[in-house]
Amino acid sequence: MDKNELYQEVLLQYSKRPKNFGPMECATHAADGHNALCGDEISLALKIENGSLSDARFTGSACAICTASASLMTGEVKGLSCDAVKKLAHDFREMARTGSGDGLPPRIQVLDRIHLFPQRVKCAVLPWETLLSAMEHEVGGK
Amino acid sequence: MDKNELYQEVLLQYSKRPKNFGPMECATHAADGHNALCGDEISLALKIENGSLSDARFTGSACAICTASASLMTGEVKGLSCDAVKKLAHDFREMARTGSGDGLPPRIQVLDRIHLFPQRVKCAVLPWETLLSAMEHEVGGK
Amino acid sequence: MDIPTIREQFPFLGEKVNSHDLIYLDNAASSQKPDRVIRRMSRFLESEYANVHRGIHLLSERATDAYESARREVAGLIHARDESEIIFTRGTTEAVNLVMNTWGRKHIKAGDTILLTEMEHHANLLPWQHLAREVGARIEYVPILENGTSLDLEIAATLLSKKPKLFAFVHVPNTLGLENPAKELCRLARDQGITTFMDAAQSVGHQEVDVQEIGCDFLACSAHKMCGPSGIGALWGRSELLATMPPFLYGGEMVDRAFYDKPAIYRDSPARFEAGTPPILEAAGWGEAIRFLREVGLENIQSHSAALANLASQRLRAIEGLHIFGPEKRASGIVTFSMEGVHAHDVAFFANERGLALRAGHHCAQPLMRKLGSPASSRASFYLYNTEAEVDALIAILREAVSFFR
Amino acid sequence: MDIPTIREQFPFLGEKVNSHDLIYLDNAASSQKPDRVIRRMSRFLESEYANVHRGIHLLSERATDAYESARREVAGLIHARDESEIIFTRGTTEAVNLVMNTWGRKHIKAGDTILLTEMEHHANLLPWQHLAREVGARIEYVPILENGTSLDLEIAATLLSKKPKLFAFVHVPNTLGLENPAKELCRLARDQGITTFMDAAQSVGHQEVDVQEIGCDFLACSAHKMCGPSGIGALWGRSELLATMPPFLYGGEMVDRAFYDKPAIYRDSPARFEAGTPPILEAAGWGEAIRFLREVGLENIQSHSAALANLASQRLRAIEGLHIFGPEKRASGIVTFSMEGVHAHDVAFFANERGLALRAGHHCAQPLMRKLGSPASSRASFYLYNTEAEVDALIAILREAVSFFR
Ligand SMILES: Cc1ncc(COP(=O)(O)O)c(C=O)c1O
Ligand SMILES: Cc1ncc(COP(=O)(O)O)c(C=O)c1O
Repeated sequence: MDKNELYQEVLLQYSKRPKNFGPMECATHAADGHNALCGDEISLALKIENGSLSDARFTGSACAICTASASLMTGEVKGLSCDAVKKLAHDFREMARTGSGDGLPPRIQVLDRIHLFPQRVKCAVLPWETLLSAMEHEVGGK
Repeated sequence: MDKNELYQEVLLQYSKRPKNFGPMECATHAADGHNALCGDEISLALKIENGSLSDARFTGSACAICTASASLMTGEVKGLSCDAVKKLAHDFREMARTGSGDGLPPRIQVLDRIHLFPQRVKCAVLPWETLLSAMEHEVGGK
Repeated sequence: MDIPTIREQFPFLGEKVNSHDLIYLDNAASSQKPDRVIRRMSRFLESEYANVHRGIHLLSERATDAYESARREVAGLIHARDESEIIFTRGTTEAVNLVMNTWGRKHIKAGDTILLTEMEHHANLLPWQHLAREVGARIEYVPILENGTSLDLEIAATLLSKKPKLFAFVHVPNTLGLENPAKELCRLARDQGITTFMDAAQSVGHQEVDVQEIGCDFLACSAHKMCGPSGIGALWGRSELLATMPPFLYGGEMVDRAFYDKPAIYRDSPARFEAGTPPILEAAGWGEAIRFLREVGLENIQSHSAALANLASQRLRAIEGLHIFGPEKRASGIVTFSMEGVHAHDVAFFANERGLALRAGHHCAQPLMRKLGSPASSRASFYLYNTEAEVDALIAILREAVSFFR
Repeated sequence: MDIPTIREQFPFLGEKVNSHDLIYLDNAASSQKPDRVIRRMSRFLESEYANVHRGIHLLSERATDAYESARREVAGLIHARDESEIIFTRGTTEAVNLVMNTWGRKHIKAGDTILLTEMEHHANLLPWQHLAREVGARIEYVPILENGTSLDLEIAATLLSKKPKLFAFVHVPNTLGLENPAKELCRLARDQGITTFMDAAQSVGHQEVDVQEIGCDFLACSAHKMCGPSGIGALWGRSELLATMPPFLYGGEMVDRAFYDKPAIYRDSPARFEAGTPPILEAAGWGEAIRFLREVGLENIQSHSAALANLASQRLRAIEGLHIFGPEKRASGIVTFSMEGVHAHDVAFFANERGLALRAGHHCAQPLMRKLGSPASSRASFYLYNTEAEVDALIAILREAVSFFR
């Protein structure tokens, strides 16, 4: 496959049939993310128990890259400690900027070409930024 | 003499040795005129009696064109009725724009080339505009 | 209108993307420039450039001539009564902000109403919202009919009869492919003594616009949307209104007399509203662009652009799940659409890989696009150098995108 | 610095006036442009132009690259910590007005003092006077020493110790041929917690200017004074200050979320302060101008310009009745003078007939020139392409003028 092809087969699969897509009941944490320039909008809902993410789901209307990234992300972070999630988010952003994804789970590395498309980096990173923001925002009433 | 020469001998004489230059005592009317773009500043003082200009003098710091024009003007308007002065001012502005000075006193026609130098038209016209303004401004106390 | 000859004059058409010809359908964001505008600007910089107005030397005279003759071109283009009614700004956005800060702050008070429409670009929305919040005024919106096919003119009449202080509306929106009935709206407003501001960013240079016939009080437009350079645009206002307005920006050229310890005395329009060194080079370029457009003919340009937009929308409607905003029939060169199951951002990226420049997003009209149910949509906008073959390519690429992404 | 090679790069030097070579000594009003800047702009319009930021297509990417790389060039030129501290404006004048309307309106209240100097250009005088009048603040001025040889630094220290809210001063005035001790002034201000605004219209691009070393809080400059195009300039501000400032103009690009019925949410600097389509072409040109100036070397440019100004003033002093404003020794390329019995307007006209471009008038510094006793004066200002032979011509023409007019 062409290294310069952005939309790889596996990535398209994730965007066409996103995992963990849909509302969550009894979320403990949540946040909205959006990319005003192109119109990506996603809402992230988390269940955090004893310092770990026990569940993560998203809704919204976003491009293929953002949707695939959110789908991969929500799959990957379930069960991790909050600290491990932060580390992962940091590493992901690094990969999105530089292309080097060492230490990231292999599945996520399908996005390792995104740095070749600077105007799409934001799309891939948006779910992760929204995740970090959600971890800081407890759902009201809890 | 070159038709395109702005500074004619006679004009220079009027600017080097302006007539009616200096303050006036017991002026009945006065106004200041200025040309912010190049820095011409003149003050005009008039004596108006029974609807006629019995005297006109000017002071200030202005370029050769403006000074010569003020000098010629103050010489010409003395003794004229206010209406005749207004007509003269109108004709002068016409000449400054178009070059056609028919009906103007011959002495004033030394400025008939000013329309060839659009950026100097303002200099020549400033005394006349100040004159019209002065005729509307009675000196306080009178 | 001879399109091949026109196309020869636009150097950007020589560009390739991945060996595809470049198809530029992002004209509503900004238009490309013909060679003669580019050359006019080079020539100007080579032999006519200096600061304007203040200089008594050859280059300053040449620069001032070019600058002031551009003002006359703009005045002629929109049929202003006098060139002193044309104020050069950076563009439409600055023009709206100028009126908001001068006329607006002077006349709009707590409890007053500013009437806008639901289809405004952010440029003609946010300044008024800001002013309203600051002084305690209210904003009302003339609503759109379903799917943005038109303004609701009945409600417009009702809202105008409530005598808002200002009615600011877009002439041709950058989204819906329609033209608002400006003349009718201004007549309704004038009957009530309401001041009107018309955002003409998408209409001036794209069709005949005659402020006398329309009867508005202010108009704003941008050179870059009509084959001119970035960095310049104009505000037109009726001289009676301009004469009562305080300055906007303060600095050189707008002042007659300045003192350390007394209030300055300002000049009249247009100088009063053009503080500092203005966009000089840009005026030279814009003047040339206007001459070009008038030679081509504004009616020709309008009918060409609208014809392409109509052709495109007819053929787009045949794509399943593709939805076009606005009326059935296009009045401008603009076609905004969404595609079920394919995000606008992906469409634009996919299209670009094939040489086609589309716009994706909210088109600086977030509230409108949200109301239309589509926070992100795609937009194709046509101008004088576009062709039917480019419409074919648009359709082919979008069909390909649908099968790729769905 | 190889002047002949530099001169070859400036096409305007090919112009003639009445068959005389053109001698351009009006650089303080605006500078001429080298060929590479002119060509950069043509090339940009031919193959890189589109609207910035919002587009996901090739031309929009190229345009955005050029635009943002110009921001980096400006940041580098003045040693800004981060490019997000650079806000593109139309020029110095708009930059001052921006700060007046945002930081100024927020922080300056009734009874506060704004400290200026007596040598400000109208651009750094009138906005503050307007604000002061509007909110009921006071303006104080650091006085000049006799004949404008320098600021009175003792009084400056006293006035600063009275803790004005803002000290706005010109770095290099456009009249007096001096450079203010910016670093010292900013240190005095900072010791008192006073915010500083520096008008650097005449210094950036003419000498090294390092905002970190100087220690000011805001700086404004214009591209057209440094071989760049008209229509663009910059405001630099410390990010801590920019972060607290409300927007200036409202419209597209500066907003994150807009609604019909809720307050909009604005973006951060620089987007927050760049509403609407910015000067895109102009940024491309300015970026190239900065690269050019840095290749030539800013220190070379400064010492060349000041050397010519010093040579000119020495020789001018030999003309009877000619009076030069400012200090004995020139720190910049500027020489402003008056001639007894010869009005500046005539001098400029007479000089132009012989190919020499001088400036006459108040140089947008009316109060200063009035204080110096000369409402109209002449100014010769030198830049990198001027030569000693041109100084000779200046002297010869002025001598001729004296015998002609006196
Ligand atoms: C309808 C409309 N109004 C206003 C604007 C703003 O114009 P500018 O960005 O040139 O200030 C635009 C263009 O973006 C527009 O399409
Ligand atoms: C010292 C100084 N400040 C401000 C300005 C204003 O700059 P601009 O006209 O580019 O806004 C100028 C130039 O005219 C200047 O010389």
